[in-house]
Amino acid sequence: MNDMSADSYVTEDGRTIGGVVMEMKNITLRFGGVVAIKDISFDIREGEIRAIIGPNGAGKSSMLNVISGFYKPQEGEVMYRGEKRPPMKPYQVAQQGIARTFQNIALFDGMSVLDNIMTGRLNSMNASLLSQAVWWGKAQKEEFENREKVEKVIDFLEIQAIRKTPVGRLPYGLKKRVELARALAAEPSLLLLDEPMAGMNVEEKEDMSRFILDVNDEFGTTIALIEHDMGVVMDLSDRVVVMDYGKKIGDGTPDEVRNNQDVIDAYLGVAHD
Amino acid sequence: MPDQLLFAIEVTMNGLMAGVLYALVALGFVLIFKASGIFNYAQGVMALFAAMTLVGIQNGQVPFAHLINAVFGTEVHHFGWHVPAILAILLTACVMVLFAWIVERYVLKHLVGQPDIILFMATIGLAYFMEGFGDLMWGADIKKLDVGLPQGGSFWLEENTAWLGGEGFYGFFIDKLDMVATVVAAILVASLVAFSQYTKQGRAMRAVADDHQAALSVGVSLRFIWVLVWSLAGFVALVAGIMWGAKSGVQFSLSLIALKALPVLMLGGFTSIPGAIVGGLIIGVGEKLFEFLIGAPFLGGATENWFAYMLALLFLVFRPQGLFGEKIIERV
Amino acid sequence: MLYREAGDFKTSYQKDSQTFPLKFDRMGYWTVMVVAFLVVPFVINDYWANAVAVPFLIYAIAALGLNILTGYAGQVSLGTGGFMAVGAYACYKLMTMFPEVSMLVHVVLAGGITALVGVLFGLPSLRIKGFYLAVATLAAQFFLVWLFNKVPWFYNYSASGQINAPERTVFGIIVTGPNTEAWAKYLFCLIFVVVLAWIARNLTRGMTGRKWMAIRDMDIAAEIIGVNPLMAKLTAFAVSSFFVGIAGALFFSIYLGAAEVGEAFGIQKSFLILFMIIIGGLGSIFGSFAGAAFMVLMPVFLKNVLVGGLGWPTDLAAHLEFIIVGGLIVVFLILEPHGLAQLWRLTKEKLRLWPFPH
Amino acid sequence: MNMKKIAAASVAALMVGTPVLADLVFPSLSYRTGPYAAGGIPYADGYSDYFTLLNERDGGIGGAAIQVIECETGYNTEKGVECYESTKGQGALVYNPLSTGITYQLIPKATADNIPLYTPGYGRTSAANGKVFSHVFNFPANYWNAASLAVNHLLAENGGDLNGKSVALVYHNSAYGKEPIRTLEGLAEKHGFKLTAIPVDHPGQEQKSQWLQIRREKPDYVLMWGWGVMNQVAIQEAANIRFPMENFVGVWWSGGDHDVAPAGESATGYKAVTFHAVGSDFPVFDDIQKHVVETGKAAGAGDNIGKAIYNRGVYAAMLMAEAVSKAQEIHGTPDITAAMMRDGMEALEITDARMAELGMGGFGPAFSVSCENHGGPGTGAIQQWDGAAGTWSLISEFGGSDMDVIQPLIDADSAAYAAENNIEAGCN
Repeated sequence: MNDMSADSYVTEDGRTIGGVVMEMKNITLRFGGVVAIKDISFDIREGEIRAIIGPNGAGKSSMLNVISGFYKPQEGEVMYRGEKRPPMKPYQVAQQGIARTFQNIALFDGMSVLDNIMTGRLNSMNASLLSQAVWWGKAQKEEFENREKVEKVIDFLEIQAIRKTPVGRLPYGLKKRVELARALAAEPSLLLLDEPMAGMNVEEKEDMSRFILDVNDEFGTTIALIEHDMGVVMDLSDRVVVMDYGKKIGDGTPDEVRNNQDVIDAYLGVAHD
Repeated sequence: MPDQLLFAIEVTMNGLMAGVLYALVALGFVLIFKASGIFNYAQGVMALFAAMTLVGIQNGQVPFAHLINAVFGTEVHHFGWHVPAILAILLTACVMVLFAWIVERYVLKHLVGQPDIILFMATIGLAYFMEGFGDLMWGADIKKLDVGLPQGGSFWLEENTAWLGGEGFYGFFIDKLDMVATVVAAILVASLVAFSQYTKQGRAMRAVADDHQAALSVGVSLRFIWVLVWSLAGFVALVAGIMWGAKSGVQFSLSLIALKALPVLMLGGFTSIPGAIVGGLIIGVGEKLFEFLIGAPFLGGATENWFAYMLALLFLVFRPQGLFGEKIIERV
Repeated sequence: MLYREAGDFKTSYQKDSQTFPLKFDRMGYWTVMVVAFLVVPFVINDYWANAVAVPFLIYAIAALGLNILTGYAGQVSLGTGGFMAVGAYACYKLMTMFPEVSMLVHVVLAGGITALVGVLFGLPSLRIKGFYLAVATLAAQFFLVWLFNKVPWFYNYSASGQINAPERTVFGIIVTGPNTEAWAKYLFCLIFVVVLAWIARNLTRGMTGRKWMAIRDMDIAAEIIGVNPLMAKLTAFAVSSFFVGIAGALFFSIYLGAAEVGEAFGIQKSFLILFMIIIGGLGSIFGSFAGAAFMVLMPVFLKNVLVGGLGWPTDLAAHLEFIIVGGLIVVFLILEPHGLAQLWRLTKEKLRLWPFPH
Repeated sequence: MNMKKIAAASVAALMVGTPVLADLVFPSLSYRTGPYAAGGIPYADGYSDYFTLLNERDGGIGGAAIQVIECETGYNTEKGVECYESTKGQGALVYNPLSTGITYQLIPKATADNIPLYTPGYGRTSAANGKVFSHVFNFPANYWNAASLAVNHLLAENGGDLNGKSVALVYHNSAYGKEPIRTLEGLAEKHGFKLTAIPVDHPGQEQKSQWLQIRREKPDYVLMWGWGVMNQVAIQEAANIRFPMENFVGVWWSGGDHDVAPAGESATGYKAVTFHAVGSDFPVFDDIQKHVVETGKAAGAGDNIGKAIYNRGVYAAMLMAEAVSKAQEIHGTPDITAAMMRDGMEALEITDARMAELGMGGFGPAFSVSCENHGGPGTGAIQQWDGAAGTWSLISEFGGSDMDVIQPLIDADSAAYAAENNIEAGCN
C-alpha cells in the first residue's frame, strides 16, 4: 500500500482510524468444486471496527479462516502491513499479533478458565523446557508476569469468580466471554471475532457490545467481526463488507451499505438468477 | 515361467488367504465400532471364548468343573455325551447372543453417552473378565477343535499346476482350510450386507451408525441395536475362532489374533466392512511378499509382524483417512 | 470437618499456583514423603521391595510418561513397551561400556536416548490422529522388539540374546546385581519417581502443559491461537519417552536384573501401561500413581488373599484374579468414568462438605 | 496417596501362612494359565505328584515331610519374581523356575541368596559349567546337547554322513529359540551340512511364510525349537505341505502330547529329542495311581500320567528327591537347608540300580554330578509319535552328544558371563 498515515482520519466519537493494516486482494477459495469465496477484495484499517456480514453460507467464516491462515486461498493475496504475506501456518499468523474467537466456541474443555486465558499469552512466553521442568528462573518469572496481565483481562471482562472453574461447566454466554478473554490476553493488533453474539439474549448482547467497544477504545485494537444481528453491526462498526454466495456485494459505512440495493435484495431474499 | 516368479505367485495367493483370516477378525471390530463407536478390545478374547465354548459343548465338558471339584470335592469332568458340530455351533451362537445381552444389560447400559475412551476401557475390563471366566469355565489346557473342516494342501491344485515350472516347482500350495475360510468369509460378508440392506433390524443398525441422534429420534432402540451388533460380533468371533482354532487347537494364544487385525483396521478404516476385507488382503499379501522378497533372504526373517504395521503406517502418512475414508475437511 | 479449605486464602500468584493448594493436602503430601524416605527404607525387606514397592515405583514412572503423552497431549500410544526396551538396552550398553560411571548417569542417559527415539517415532503424529495413531505406534513397538532381538550388538553377542545387569553402584552403594540391598533398590527408584513426578507437575502446570492440553482438547483451535503443533507434539513425545526410557532402564537394571526383549517389553506391556493411565485417570499425575498401584498391586493382593489366605489352588486363583480385576474395572467405570483420580477428587469434595451435605 | 493400597496389600501379606520349618520345602513355579499353560499343567502335575507320592508312601524323604508350594507365574518373569520372593523366606530348598526369563533373572539372585536352581533341559545352557555357575544345575541334558543329539540321530539315519544335506531350524524367535543356533552352526561345519535358521515370532499362530519357505527350499530335515501354540501350528503346517514327518525333529519342549494331538493322525512319524523315557509303563506310575490319584491327592485331574511333559516333571522331582537324600547323607540331618541342598545336588549320583529301586529303571541315564560339570552326561534319545495310538515311543537308545563341539561353547559363554559379572571361576 501507499503511505498509510495519509489516509488516517478521526471519527465522530473521537477515535483515530489509521491506514490500512490488512488488505485482501482478489481472494478465491475453493473446496473441491465448491467455490466458497469468489474474487473478493477489501481492506481493514488500523483502529477501526470492521464488520463482515451476509446470509448463512455466504463465506464469512471462510474469509476469517483465510485471514487466520487456516485456509489457503487458491488465488489472491493477503497484504499485511503493506507487505505480501508469504504462505504461513496458522500459528505463525497468530505470532504476528492476530488473535480470534470462533463461531462454535473453541475453548479447551479440559482446562480451567484461567488456563484457557493463559494460553492466549503463549506467544510471549519462551522459557526453555528445562527451566519449565524445574520451575525455576525464567519460567517462573514469566509465568507470574503473564499471570498478572491475564488477571487484568479477567478484571476487564468481569469473570473473576469463575477463574478456577473448568470451562466445560460454564454456560454458553460465559464461554463466549472467556473465549474473548483468551483472544484479548494475546494483546493482539488485529482481533477477529466470529459471531461474538450468536445465541445470546439481549442483555448478554449489550454486555458483549460494550466489551467490544471498550477494547477498541481503550487498547486501540483493530477489530474485524462477523455478526448476524444487523442492529448490533450497524451500531458497532465503522465499515461493513457484505458477502453473499461467496461474492462481495457491498462495502462501505453502515449507512452506505444499508441503502445498497444488492444488499437489500440479498437480505430480503430476492431470487438469484 | 521361472520358478521364482511362480513362488511369488504362490506367496501372493497364500497372502490373500491369510488376509481373509485377518479380515475375519477385523470384521468383528468394525461391526461394533460402526454401530457404537466402541473400539472393542475384547474381540480377541471373544474369539477364544467362543471357540472354547464350542469345544466344551461338543465334547460334553462340565462347565466350571475344576471349580466345582475344588469346592465340593467331587470328580465331575464330562457329561459323557458328544454333540454334533452343527448343533454345537448353533448352541455356541446362542451363548454369544446371551453374552451380548449381558454385556448390554450390565455394562453398556450404564455407560451410555460416555466418551469413547471410557467405553474402550470398559471393554478392557470385559477382556480381563472373560479371559478369567473362560478359563474357569472350560479349563486352560489346549483343546482340539474338530468340526469336520478339511485340512492340508490341495493335491488337486498341486498336481495340475506342477507343469508350470521346472524341476524345483511342485505346483501351487494352498491350504484347504484357507479355501474354506475364504468361502465362509465371503458368505459371512454377503449375509451381513444383505442383513443390513434388506431387514428392518439391519436398516436400524445402519441408521444408528450414520447418526445416533437422528436414529433415536425416529424411534430406533439403541439398546436393541447394541445387543444386535454385539451378537453379530460374537458370531463373527466364533467363526474366526473356528478357523484359527482348527489349525492350532483352542488355547490362550487364540486371543492374540486380535493383534493381527489392528493393522488391517488402520488400513481399511474402523467403519468400513469392505475396508476390512480389502485391508486384510493388502496386509496379508504385503507381509508375506515382504518376508519372501526381503525379510527371509536379507533380514533374517520374522519380519511379518512389524512389517504389517509399518505398511499400514506408511499408508496412513500419505492417506490419513484410511483406504475408504472421505477426505477430511477440517473446520472451525 | 477435618478436611477443609475455608480460611485458606492465597495472597500471591506463587501461592496460587502451588501443587497442593490446600493445607490439608500439603500435610498429607509431606507425611507421605517422610514415611517414604525416612521410615520405609528401614523396614523394607526383599519381598516388599522386589514384589511390591520397586515394580510399583517403576510402573508409576512409565505411567507418568505415557500420561504426559496420552493424558495431557492427547496422543494415544501403544509403543510404550518398545520405548521401555530402548531405555533398557541403552542402559545395558552404557553399563557394560562404562562400568565406572555412576548408575544415576546411565539411567538418565538411557532416558535421553529413548527421548530421541521417541521423537523419531512421534513424527507421524503430525498427520495421523486418534486410534489410528495408537495403531501406528504399534509399528514402533513391533519394530523395536524385533530389532533388539535381531541385532547381536545390542545384547553383547550373548548366546541367547538375554541381557544381564552386572553390579553397578551409585556413590559406592550397590544398586544393581544380586547383592543389592532392598532399601537401596527402593530408594534409588523412589528418588527417580519423586524427581520425575515433580518435573511432570512443573511441566504440566506451565506453558508447555497448556500447549499440550490445548492440542489435546482442540488441535485446530490450538494451532490458530499460536501453538506450533509439531513442537507441542514432539516435546510431548520427547518428555514422555524420556520418562518411559528411565522406567525401562530401571525395570531391567534394578527390578529384574535380566531381561529378554520380547518377554519383558512386548506388546502386553504397552497395553498394561495404557490400562494404568486410563484406570488411574487421564491427565492426572495422581492418576498415574493410582493406576500403577491398581494394576501392579491388585494382582499381588488378590494372589495373597486367594492362595495364601484362603488356600485356593493356584490356577483357580489366577483365573479369579482376572475375573475380579476385570470386574472391578467395569464397576469403577460405572461408578466414576473418569478414573480413580476423579473418584479420589469426588471423595475429597464430599469430605470437604462433611458433615454438612449442602 | 498410594499408601492406602500398600496398607491393604500388607494385610493380605500377613495372611500368608507361616511355614512349618521342619518341612522340606519345594516351591513349584508353575504356569497353569497363559499362553503356555498346555505345557505347564502336565509338568506341574508331575512335579507335585511325585513329591506327594513320597509323602504318602514313604513319609517324606529320610523322615522329613515334603511341602510343595505352588506359585502361578503364567510364564511371566515379574510374577516369577514375586513367587521367588514370597517363597524364599519359607525355607525353599531349590527352585525349578520353568521359564527361560525367570531362570536368567534368578541365576544371580539365587546364587547370592545361596539357594540352588535346577533347570533340567532349559534355562541357561552354559550353567553346566559349575565353576562359574555355582548354584545352577541343568543335568542331565541341555539345549546344546539336544541339538547335538538331533544331529546325531540324523547322522545315524544317513550312515554317519551328512555331507551336502540341508537342515532347516524352525525356532521360537526368543532367547530360548536362539539357544541351539551356535551349536548347530558348529555341527554344520563339522559334518558338512547346510543350516538354514527360520525364526517364528511369538506366539506363532501364523506360520504360512515359514512353511512355504521350507516347501520351496526342500531341506532334507527340519529341526524345531518351538514352544506353546507354535508347536501345534508348525506340526499342522508340516503335515499340510506333506513334509515327511520322520524327517522333522523337535527339541523336548516341542515333544509334548498336546503338541502333536491337534494335528491328529497326520502327525504320525514326528520325532522329538528327549532326556527321559516316555509312556506310563513304569512301576512308579502304578504307585502314583494308587497312592496319589486314587486318594484324591493328585495335583491335576490325574489324566496326565505317562504324558511326555508329565514324565519330565516326575523325573525332575525324582532327581531333586535323590539330591535331598544325598544332602541328608552328607550333612547327617534330615532337615536340610538350601545350602546343604546345593551340596547334595553337586554330589548327586544316579545309578541304574537306584533307578530300578525307585520303580523307574531305564527312565533316564545313570550319571553323577561334579563341581566342574553341573550339566550331567548330556545324553538323550529320540521319541516318535504314533497318531493312531496317541503315544510316543522311544526309537533309539540313550546316546551321548558331541561334547567336542559343545564344551568350547559352554566355556566361552560362561567365561563371558564370569567376566561381565566379576566372578572368579573355580571349585572350592
